[in-house]
Amino acid sequence: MPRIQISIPNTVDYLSILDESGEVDSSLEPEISEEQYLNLYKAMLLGRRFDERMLDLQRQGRIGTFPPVKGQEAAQIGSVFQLKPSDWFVPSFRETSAEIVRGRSLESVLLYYNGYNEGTKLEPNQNDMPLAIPVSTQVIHATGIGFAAKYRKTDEVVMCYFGDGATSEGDFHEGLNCAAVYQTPVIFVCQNNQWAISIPLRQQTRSETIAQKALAYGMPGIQVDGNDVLAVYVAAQEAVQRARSGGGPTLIECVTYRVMMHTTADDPKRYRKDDEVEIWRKKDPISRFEKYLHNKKVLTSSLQKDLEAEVLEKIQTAVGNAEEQMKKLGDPLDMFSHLYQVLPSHIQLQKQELKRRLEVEEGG
Amino acid sequence: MPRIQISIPNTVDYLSILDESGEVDSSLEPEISEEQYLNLYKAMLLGRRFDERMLDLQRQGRIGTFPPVKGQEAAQIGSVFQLKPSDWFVPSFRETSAEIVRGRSLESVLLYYNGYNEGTKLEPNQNDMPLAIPVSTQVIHATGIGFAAKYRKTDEVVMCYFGDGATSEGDFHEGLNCAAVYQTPVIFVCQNNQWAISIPLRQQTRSETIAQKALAYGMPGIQVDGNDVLAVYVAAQEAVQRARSGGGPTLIECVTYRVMMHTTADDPKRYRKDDEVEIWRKKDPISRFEKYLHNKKVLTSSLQKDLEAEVLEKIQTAVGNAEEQMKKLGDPLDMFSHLYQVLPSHIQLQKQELKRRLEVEEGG
Amino acid sequence: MTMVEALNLALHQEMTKDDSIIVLGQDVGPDGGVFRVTDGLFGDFGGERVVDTPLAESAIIGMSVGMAAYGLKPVCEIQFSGFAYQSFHQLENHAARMRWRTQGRLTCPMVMRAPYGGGVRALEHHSESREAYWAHTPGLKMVIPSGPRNARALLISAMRDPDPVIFYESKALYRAFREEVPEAEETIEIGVSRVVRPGEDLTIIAYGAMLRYALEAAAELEKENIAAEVIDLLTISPLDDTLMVESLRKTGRGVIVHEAPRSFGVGAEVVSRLMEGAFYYLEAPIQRVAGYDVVIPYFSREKAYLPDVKRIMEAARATMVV
Amino acid sequence: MTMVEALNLALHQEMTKDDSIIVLGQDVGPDGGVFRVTDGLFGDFGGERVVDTPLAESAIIGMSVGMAAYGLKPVCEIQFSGFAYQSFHQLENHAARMRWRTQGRLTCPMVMRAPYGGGVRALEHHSESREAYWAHTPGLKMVIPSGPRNARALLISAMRDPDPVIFYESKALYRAFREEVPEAEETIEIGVSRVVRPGEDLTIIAYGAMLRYALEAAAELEKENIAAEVIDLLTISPLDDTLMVESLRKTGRGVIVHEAPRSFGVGAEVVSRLMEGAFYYLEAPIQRVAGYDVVIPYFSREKAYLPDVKRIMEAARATMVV
Ligand SMILES: Cc1ncc(C[n+]2csc(CCOP(=O)(O)OP(=O)(O)O)c2C)c(N)n1
Ligand SMILES: Cc1ncc(C[n+]2csc(CCOP(=O)(O)OP(=O)(O)O)c2C)c(N)n1
Ligand SMILES: [Mg+2]
Ligand SMILES: [Mg+2]
Repeated sequence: MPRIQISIPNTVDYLSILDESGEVDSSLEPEISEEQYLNLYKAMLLGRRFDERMLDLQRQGRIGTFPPVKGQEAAQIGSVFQLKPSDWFVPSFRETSAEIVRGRSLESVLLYYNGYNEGTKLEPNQNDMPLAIPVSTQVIHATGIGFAAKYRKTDEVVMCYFGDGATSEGDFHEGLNCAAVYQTPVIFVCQNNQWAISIPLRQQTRSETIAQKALAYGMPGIQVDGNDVLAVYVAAQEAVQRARSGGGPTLIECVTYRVMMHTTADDPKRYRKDDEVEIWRKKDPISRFEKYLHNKKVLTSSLQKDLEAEVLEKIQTAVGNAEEQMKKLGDPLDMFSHLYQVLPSHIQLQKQELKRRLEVEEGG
Repeated sequence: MPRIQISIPNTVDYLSILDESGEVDSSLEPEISEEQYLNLYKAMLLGRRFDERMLDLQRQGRIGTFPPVKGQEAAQIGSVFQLKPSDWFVPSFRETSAEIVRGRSLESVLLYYNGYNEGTKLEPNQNDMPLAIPVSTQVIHATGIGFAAKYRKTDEVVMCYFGDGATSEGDFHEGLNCAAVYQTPVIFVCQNNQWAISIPLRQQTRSETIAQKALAYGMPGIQVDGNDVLAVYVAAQEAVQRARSGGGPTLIECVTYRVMMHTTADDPKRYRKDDEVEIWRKKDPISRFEKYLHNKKVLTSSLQKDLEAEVLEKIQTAVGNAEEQMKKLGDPLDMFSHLYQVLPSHIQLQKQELKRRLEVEEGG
Repeated sequence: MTMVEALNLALHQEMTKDDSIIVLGQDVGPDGGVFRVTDGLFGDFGGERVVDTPLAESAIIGMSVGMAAYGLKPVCEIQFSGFAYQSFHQLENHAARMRWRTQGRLTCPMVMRAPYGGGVRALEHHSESREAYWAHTPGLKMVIPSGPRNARALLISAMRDPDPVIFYESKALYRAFREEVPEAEETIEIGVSRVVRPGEDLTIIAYGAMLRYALEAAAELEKENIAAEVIDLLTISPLDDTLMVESLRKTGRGVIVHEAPRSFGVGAEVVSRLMEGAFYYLEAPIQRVAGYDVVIPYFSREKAYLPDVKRIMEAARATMVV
Repeated sequence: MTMVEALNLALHQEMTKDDSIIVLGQDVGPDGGVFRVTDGLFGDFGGERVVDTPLAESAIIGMSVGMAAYGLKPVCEIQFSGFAYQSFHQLENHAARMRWRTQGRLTCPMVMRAPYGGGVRALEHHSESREAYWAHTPGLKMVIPSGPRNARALLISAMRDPDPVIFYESKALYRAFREEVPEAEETIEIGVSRVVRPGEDLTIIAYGAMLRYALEAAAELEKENIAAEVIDLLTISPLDDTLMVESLRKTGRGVIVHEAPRSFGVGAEVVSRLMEGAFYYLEAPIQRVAGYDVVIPYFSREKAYLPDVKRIMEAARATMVV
């Protein structure tokens, strides 16, 4: 008949390894090969430059609305690098950098933001989900995929991405709860970029961290400096190892920042101060990683220049390719493709109607 | 650049005051008047006897399917007693005992389980929601009502009930998260009766307690012995005081047990062992409270007998009344009432059609 | 056997054949489902394939979407169709679109089973019929059997369908009558309706629990020398235009019956297809016999809400007047 | 003013009059809503009445139900109608039934505003039209304005309605054109449609973004000496039977236009009501011009999906052939 404090078995850690000035806590430094360092860096750089280029294209009216990634490269790249090709990747809508690591072509991204269904086409054997626009809905898919991977007795793991805002949806809750109950091999990566369009984190939840939400599911949670690619890398590595060895799911909160607008249709000046953005610009994930790699002599100025050129070249080619492709795409009859394996007959009639109309229009 | 354990401001307590043998921890004993003790006892007794009677009626085919309360009286009565009439009560579907405390007539309960819409009629000025069958949906209503009460600058609080199974629904999550964000005056009372139909708690969630789910919302949570009416009373009192004074919501987990079947349509032998039920029968909330009241000399054998008789009499009268009422009810045209304030004309025509049909049938 | 037993047989046979089938839902395990449709499966196939879920409908559908994307065939149960709305977004946003969105790379061969309809003295939310919601959703198929034998055959077909199928089971039919169901496998092509009673004078179109009433009405009408053809839709979406248009071209008069609310229901689409396909053959307006446009009342009044033989006969006679 | 401004005016005026109105939703506060419909309200009425919510649609509707039960009038925004399905159960189970369930003690005078429809080059899930879901749900009303002036009037009426109203706003119309909107209050009775162009030969029924096309088609048809009457539904549910039946009894020929998928859509109900009310006056089958029964394609192909003037004219001519 006591009144006692309940002790909760799971604890929630905070992890930071590489700080914003490029200083490192060497006791926490992961073991990474030089090649892997450069791969990480290249992936971040490509993500950044492609994002910048897309913004230009959008402003020129050459693509439609899109959500910039800028500032979140470490959170995305540090985590997705832990996946094997046979693992599953379940993105939200702001994971362009990570999607590219998984093999999505830049062309496909450009097609997508130009309104072509071909932009969410997945390749055979690609164990990825297409991007999910309805916030948090994909969280449950990840749990289901994890369930299936476990049922098939594979060692595959699933990495699922979502934002801070997504944690308010019921689907987040149901997905994490079920993942814990079934001990599915899923790593839930929250990119807490402090904003959900105009809603700041403190209006999204009263919980001090997102990581501690793991406790509601009897699941380990960890908060990391999301602009520190090493911390993200380590946390994701631990979580992937746990999942792969049957230890069940983990929630990782990457504390980062949405430096740009929500999407190109958004005007953040209406709801947030530039000061705040300035503070976060200084915490940029790429420049601190560059400093670190320079210190480690993995990166040199000339190598950096070469990489920049390589990346820009790649982007340039992709933009050209995509614009070529689009000239050939766009047959409206394609809207009837892939809805069902066999198109029901009444929809076939609708397709014929459209076909006839298009022919008349072309004729006329 | 550390790796440190995050300390979470809110803690989760466990509270028990009166144990199953009727022993009390006097340091934790609340101050309760003799009258109030008897009121608590009478309410629990009425809940229990009415439940038993309904089971008889159901077995005799005199009412339809219903969910028995048995074993959960302390959780319901200890908490609902903290409400003023002007406060709001938001039940799930298994709160018959608490609904009666709030003024719902036994007749109305019987009408309801006989399939009459009149059974969810609420009285003018009754600040209660009708029972909610879709699990967890009512949790969000409580948050909205709390928001409104706060907006109107009243000191009203809202008490919302749900089960352990309900905590898996997205609506639980959204409702608690929003309540915490807006600091609405809501007390969330989970009756953790260990089962959701055939699903035991450990298959519902991997979280060790339900109370700790509060941490996900930055909200205080407490777990109490839900068969100990004193512990429930104290926890609810604290939570109501906090809410009323602007301190926001609380999650209370009452650890109790569904001694009976889920509903009268369910057969628990298919999924659980009798041993488990036996263990919990010994923890009965009413008999331990009786012992306590006898020890305190609040209850005597003769008073207990009188109260039993009073309660049975009340139930007998209600059953009679309800059966009388039902003879007069049942005009099918009532199905068109109260759907809209003004019935749209095409539905008026449907009503006329039914009226004509009924007249023909009567005539024929 | 009863429809419950027939459905159970379908699940049992197909799970034996195909280890990619996973049954999941609330209480589908040791309890065997609240209507016992999954009875015995847990014992035969184990908890890995017969999976009790937490109380979370969006999770049931969402996990199914994930499993299907992976390559499994989830056959999930929503305990009552009135609780499927918690998962509406998972069905509309994802189940219906996964093949389409990925241009065929990922597909969603799942079945969502759910008991629907009135007539069993159930509590609120346990008696709804809202098949039109799913029928209006591109990418889904919607199927409703009318008896044990076709229930078994349709469920087998649904489990083999490469796309998501919503499978409504009438609670009123679960144990209403028995039918011989051959042990040997039977399927019914999804998208195909059936003439279950031929006739020349008028066509009564029905499905699910209403089919029996349509047949009874036809038998009664025969006594009045009216030969009613009865069509069992079986599939609600995609509708079998050909069959019903053909029938109406022959009879010129039609009645469509369902227990769902009348307005914006399946009947409206049937009427429109017939208007489009058989307008010049119609002798009278097609009659809709349906639930009223109200919430289905608590069970003491539901009988008056639900269509019955009398209402069908009245409507049939109304089409014959002219 | 534009439709966005007109809606904003309605909110502003009504909130000034009635302090029980609470505006809530994602980004409705300082941001003024992603389409700026709630622009300035936060500044004028404060954060207590113009409430940014967490990212949770079920909570937006569920809290509104609670507020309404308490006695407030929530006017909530779902950011895009394609995200309303997360709250489907709150609308179907509760908003639509609170008055009914409590026999009038608690009511649900709430408005759910949501942008719908295609034509603005938006991403997936941002272009759907699924008004039929709500129209099929007893207890709800469903309203869709077609321009700034009637948008303002309908929104005022919706806010004063004693029952829950689903209010869809066409994104394509938000800034498509300007109309004079009088400062003085105007309302439009919910449940009442309007003849916006009289004609004798044929009736075109449309609503929302499709109305303009209907009018343009009518103007074109005039050149062919076909006098088309155009009806703006304004309210989808309850449908204004009288007006449309009267029109069809006069013209005998009809076209119904909507951008939602054709099958099981609003058009089917319109056809059925006209069949029921004007069968003996019909000269030709009523034509449905609608979105195809597919998911609306990503924006590069949506033009071909959406009905346009040509399709309406073709359908109109088809009704005139006989
Ligand atoms: C279910 C749903 N509701 C609303 C939206 C509109 N919306 C798109 S992104 C977004 C904010 C997402 O915030 P967060 O989860 O933090 O991700 P971030 O945008 O910051 O990457 C909103 C409200 C949506 N896409 N889906
Ligand atoms: C949304 C929804 N899904 C499913 C059901 C069917 N159902 C009714 S009660 C119940 C179990 C509820 O468990 P719990 O929340 O623990 O409450 P208890 O029955 O133990 O009081 C289920 C699954 C329902 N009513 N609503
Ligand atoms: Mg964010
Ligand atoms: Mg329980």
